[in-house]
Amino acid sequence: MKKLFVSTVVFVLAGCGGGDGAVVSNEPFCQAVLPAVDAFMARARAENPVPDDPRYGGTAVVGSIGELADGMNAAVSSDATSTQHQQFVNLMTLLDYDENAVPRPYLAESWDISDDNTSITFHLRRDVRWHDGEQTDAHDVAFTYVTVTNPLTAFPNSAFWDHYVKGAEGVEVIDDFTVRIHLRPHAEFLDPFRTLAILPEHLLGDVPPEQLKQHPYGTQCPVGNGPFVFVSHSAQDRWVFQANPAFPAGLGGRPYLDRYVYRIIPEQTTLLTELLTENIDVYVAPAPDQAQRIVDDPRTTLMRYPYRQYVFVGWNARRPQLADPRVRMAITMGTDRGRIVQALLQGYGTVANSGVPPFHWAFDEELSGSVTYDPTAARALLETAGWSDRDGDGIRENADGLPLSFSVKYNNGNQSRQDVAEIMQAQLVDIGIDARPQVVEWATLLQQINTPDLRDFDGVVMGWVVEYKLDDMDLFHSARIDQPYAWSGTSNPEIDRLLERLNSTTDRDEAITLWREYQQLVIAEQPYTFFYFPDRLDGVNVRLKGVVMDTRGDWLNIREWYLDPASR
Amino acid sequence: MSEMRGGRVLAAALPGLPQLLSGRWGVGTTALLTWIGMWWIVITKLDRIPAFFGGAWDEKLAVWTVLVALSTSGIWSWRDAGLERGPKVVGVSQWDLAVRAFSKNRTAVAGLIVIVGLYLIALVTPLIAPHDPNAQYDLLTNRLIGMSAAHPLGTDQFARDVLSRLLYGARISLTIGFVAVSISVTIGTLVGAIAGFLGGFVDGAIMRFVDMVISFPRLVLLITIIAIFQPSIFLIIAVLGLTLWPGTARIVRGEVLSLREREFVQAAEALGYPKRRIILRHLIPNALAPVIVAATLGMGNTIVLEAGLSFLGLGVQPPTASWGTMVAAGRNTLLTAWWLSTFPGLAIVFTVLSFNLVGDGLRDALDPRLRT
Amino acid sequence: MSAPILSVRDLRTWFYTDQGVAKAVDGVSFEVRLGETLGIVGESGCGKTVTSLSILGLLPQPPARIEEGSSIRFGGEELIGLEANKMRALRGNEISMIFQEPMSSLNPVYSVGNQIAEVLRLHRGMNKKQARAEAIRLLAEVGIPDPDRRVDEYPHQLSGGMRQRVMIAMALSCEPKLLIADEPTTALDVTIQAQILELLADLRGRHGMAVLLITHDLGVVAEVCDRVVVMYAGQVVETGTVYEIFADPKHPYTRGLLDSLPSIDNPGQRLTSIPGTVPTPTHWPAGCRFQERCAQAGDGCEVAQDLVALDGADRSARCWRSRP
Amino acid sequence: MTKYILWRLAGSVPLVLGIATIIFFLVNLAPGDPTLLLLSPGMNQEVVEQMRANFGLDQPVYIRYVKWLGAMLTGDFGYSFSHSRPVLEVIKGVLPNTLILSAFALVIAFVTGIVLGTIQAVRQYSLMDSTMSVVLLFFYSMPSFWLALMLILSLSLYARNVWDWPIWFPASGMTGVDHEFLSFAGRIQDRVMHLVLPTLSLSLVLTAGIARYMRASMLEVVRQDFVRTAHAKGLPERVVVFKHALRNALIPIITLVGLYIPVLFSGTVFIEMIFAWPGMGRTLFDAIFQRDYPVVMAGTFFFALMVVTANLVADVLYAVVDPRIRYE
Repeated sequence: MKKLFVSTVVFVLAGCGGGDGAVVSNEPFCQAVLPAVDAFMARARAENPVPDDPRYGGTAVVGSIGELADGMNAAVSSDATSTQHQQFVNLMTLLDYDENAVPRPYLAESWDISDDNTSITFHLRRDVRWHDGEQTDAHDVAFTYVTVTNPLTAFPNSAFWDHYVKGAEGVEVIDDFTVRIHLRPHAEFLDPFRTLAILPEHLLGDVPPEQLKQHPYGTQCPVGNGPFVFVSHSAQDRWVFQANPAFPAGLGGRPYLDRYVYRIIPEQTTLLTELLTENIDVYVAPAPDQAQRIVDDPRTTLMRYPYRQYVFVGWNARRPQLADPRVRMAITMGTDRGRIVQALLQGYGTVANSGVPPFHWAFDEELSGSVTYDPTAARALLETAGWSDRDGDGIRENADGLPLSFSVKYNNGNQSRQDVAEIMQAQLVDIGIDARPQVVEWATLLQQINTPDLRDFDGVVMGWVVEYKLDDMDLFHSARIDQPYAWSGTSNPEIDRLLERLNSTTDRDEAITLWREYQQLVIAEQPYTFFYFPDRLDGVNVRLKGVVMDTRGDWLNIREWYLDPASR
Repeated sequence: MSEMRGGRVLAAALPGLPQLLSGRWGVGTTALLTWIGMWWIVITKLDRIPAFFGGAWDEKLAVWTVLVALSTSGIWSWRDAGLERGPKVVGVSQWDLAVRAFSKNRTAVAGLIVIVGLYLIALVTPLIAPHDPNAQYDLLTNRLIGMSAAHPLGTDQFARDVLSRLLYGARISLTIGFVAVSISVTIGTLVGAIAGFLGGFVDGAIMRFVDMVISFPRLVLLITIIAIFQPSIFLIIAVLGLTLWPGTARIVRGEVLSLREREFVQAAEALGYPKRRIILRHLIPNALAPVIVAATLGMGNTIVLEAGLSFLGLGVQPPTASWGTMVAAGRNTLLTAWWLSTFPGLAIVFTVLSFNLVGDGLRDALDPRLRT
Repeated sequence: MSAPILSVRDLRTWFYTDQGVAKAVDGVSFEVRLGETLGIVGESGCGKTVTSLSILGLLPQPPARIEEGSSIRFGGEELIGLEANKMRALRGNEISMIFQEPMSSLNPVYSVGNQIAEVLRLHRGMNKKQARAEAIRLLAEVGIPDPDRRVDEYPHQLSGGMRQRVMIAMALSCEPKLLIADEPTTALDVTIQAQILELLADLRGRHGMAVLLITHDLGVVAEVCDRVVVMYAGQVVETGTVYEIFADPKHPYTRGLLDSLPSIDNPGQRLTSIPGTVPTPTHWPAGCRFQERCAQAGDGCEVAQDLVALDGADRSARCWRSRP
Repeated sequence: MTKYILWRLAGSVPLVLGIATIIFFLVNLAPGDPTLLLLSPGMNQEVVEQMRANFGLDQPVYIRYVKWLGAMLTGDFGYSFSHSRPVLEVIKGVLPNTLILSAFALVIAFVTGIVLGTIQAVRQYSLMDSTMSVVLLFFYSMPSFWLALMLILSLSLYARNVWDWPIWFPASGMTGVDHEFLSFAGRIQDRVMHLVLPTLSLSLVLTAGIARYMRASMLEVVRQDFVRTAHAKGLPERVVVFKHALRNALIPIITLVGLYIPVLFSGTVFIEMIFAWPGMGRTLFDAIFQRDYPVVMAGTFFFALMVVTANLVADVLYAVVDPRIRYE
């Protein structure tokens, strides 16, 4: 009996959940595809011996709080981290950006833009192969384009294609390595091709678009063409990738790392511990309060760069207390955002006054300093707007006796948004405004704020992650006031006009002027109280070398990461 | 007689001291500490007291608590010191035995002292808290500073005083524990008594329902309910109270089933008393001992559960401080500002520990089978 | 007269409790001789059971304590202060005991065979097989029908009388020199009582052991005992042979006990009972401990009484009135 | 016995179905639906409707309920919205992990709890008894997530970086990243090292509870007549306690197996989050927030099923330990 028990334990430990760590899917699709990948990889390894350089080899581990939702399925995923893995790790995009956000070739060797800006012709590399050995060619690009512009796919960033010719009419395969895409002229039209990774037609071509989201390709056996080959994924635990020996030499060839592991660790204290005990090499997005610990530890360094994100409080101007732009301005002036950035973000961020982030070419230094903390002015503004404390309870009322009191909702599990709501409450009391933080569970909150005929909120703490191509149409254009994201419900014909112009202009100098005008209007209108642009932080073990991270992403040059040979 | 007078003189000077000297350290310490603590409040906060009589309800409650606690400890100790105290020989009731067994249990008595102290502190919090619990001081200079004279337990991420929040948090956490347990014990006792007494089909139906509630993934239920409705203190209390009762119901039913067979209940039945009366007057009081134990232990469990909900972001909402939310909010800065979650964490541990010690002590004391 | 196998001298077993020191056994002396049955009689709370448990060293210490100066000698060996493992070697082997409650004295989760065999394997070094065979034989000896089957049954499958027979079988398994039977028949039906007593008497005759029978029932004493020790309030109040005690009780307490027995000689006679109850052992009355309940109490009772030897072997009483 | 088990299983069908039904309506009537979470600017109504239809959410709740019930009875738990896999596959991936964790925690908790409780009972009111009570209660009184964090900081971070202990434990995951390259023995060691902290956090609380019950149960048993009989037979203390008293004292403890399983599964939610253990609790928790109805339903269903099974196991164990109980 005793013997049996011990051996059972051993069996359980060794056997369950896949003794070798790999979880092989039993989906027929995967069963068919994975052997082909293995075979091609074996051949590729034989053909491309590892160069004699100490930088080659080893496993780097990245830890982050979230799963790669929808995995490598670029047609259905909206998660920013997943998108980066598609762009830089497992798949390839047609082009990417250099450090100045200038497009440069990647899967596409070159491209021509027609003079009237109505078509782009991409010339593809001829040396890129899918990880199962198939050639990556123009048919894959065309397939991907048709798929993501098909409403049935429910591609999450479908706003990308607002000015493109959708569907099969929009794309022409000229030859196996040349493909042309048709569009109406508009701003920044190359940007979508930086984020959209190309998918393999030979594997997914037969899948009805509405079933793509449920297809095992995304999370169980993605077959990419990028520098890293998918090895295994166990849900909520880890993704394992290995170096692709067949990655084109022209793009740098095989990555230095043998293996790259993405681990999901939902608790930040655990993540920090794992970084400091050198179980993970990169801690993605530590809390600002943890940053100093990473800086102080000789084992780790802190990467810091501006990120494509801003945090704000969106106001529901349909509410009588918040209908007056002067009230919204007073709220913004009564909130000491600079201090919040200094204290809560530990200085890792910039105060925001509009949705144009500091790294962007349209960012305007002057405008960004235009609204500052000034409680006296805020009080005066409120008095002018007819809000004063008429009953001596410390809270202002308007002439009808309506108190200047509202809730500020935020979702649970997001400390920085809770911080914003709590601080706002404490600071607004000083100018006679009663703002009550209220936590709402995420899905419920989305329903309350996004349902056009509900809009059950006064103020809501939110954050937007923007692309290089900025587009505020959904947020502030009055034509979309009945669409989910028109939270503020403000309408301003001037803003409408500028948004439309911004969308169609392809001239950057003109755009800069237009953006400036637009931002001035938004600042006057105050549909949001813009809080800050947080910097992106990453804790990196010093043994991991060659890491470059910037606005383009954390995984941007993962191909060039290598482990200090002494540490292996 | 002179010895007695001496005790009274001592009691007049320092209530609790005579009891302490005569070896009854439990009541002695409680009275003495109450006396000293309350005087300390009166002396140090003398300037604030008059205003409090006309203040908000919790401020009024605080000053009245001080007065009542002072007079109670003083008068009780004085009277008690004058009582003849010999070993009782005859008429030792079950209750006396239980009290005696309990007071012999040092850890349990210590736990009881802590609990009494906690409730007193919670009541007088407005008087003794050094700061407004929600006041945010200068974020740049006062944020996350460690222990200092101005902030004995440091400040949190919003530059609020941790000690004050801890004190105010005690009120929330203790209230949640107390009210939720009251709800669950009341429901559980009634349901259990009805099931046990009526028996048959009613019993079967009720107990199947209880089985279902017990088999229910409670956390799923809690999360779902709290996610659907806006989390508030009342919701948390209600949800905890409404999900914790089946345990009590089972205990009471078991107890009632065994009591039913006893003579006095059968006598009452034979005399034709209405069932309601038998349940309320005979069964429930006799089934009370295990319920008291379960309630005491339940208080501790509820406080821990509230902390767990806070960890999941479903606890009491900011800026209101509860120990659970404080621990949960401070956990990410454990390595840089350990005091943030450590003090509320310790407060939870010691409070729950005290409740559990008292509960265990009560179980030992109330169950004749466990007594030596 | 044979030599004493057990000799108890001035045994004082006191319990130290919150309510004070309970002098449950307070200076008890008696002897049991090989082959005889000694009865200890008295109401509940007189210290009979504590005396028997003291002999086997089965009292939890604390709160119990056997006071300085007490002596229990078994076959010449002093049991008080005896090493624990030596004491264990005696228990169940040289001295066995059967208890009042056959319902709860057997372990409910083991078969009766297992429980008997356990003793055999422990003290007689038998292996499993031998022990089982012996257990069956013992069950047969104590009159259990169908012992082959019963040996594998669990206590809850047996009746009260059967269980007491199992207890007896267990007690007899090592051929003890002394069997202590603490109220062995109290919990049983009257008809069963008689059978069990008969069995005890029969076995004593066959095995030649000494029996210390503790009971509150003088009827039982009359049936099986040779000599009697009457206890009251932690003390021996009277000793003598069965004949002497029944024919000529010297202590008012013994007389009280006898008067509460129905008598065949005087049918229709009203039974009397001793008024009041045994006092609490923490607070024995000063002077004669029986005086509060004694019909003949008077001058001379206010001083503590000694046990005074009377004429006749082992005849004594603790009452000044009985002094010759 | 088999008949009894079958009968009990049949009896628990309504229980499980009842739980599943309540949960179904609770989550389905909760505001928000999974499409909201996938929405992003620029997506038009057509796309949203398409997504709804893809998820089968375009039908009224009661129709969905009937469909779900019908499918579930045939063993089809549907498709997970958030994992993009059949729900059964999702569960298969995470349930064994939770079972490993719970089984280890349960076994360790029961063994140590029973031993400690017995020792305490045998030495009632001794210094050891009260010290052990207080120490165990100390852990029992801790919020489990806090205990887990403390264990991580002490036995992982400080043990390795500050105190330089020769042994420290990894703070997260089930296996190290090089697990598949290790030898068989190395893999076992790797797994054990990763199990230590989560198991410890999960079982410490239970141990305290079990020890308390065991102590009380043992105290009651050692006062019983048959224990005195055992002493009178001359059995050594060890045999009396561990053979005669222990087995009887275990009978009420068996109830705890059934009672602690739900507690344990609730506990795994915290433990799995903190130790990044890819288990059922976390999956279920995430699914509730992502409105992944099929996963919530299946998770609850399996959860209830395990509770029912645990109670059944407890009942069977009763019969094993206590010969007085016979199920017909």
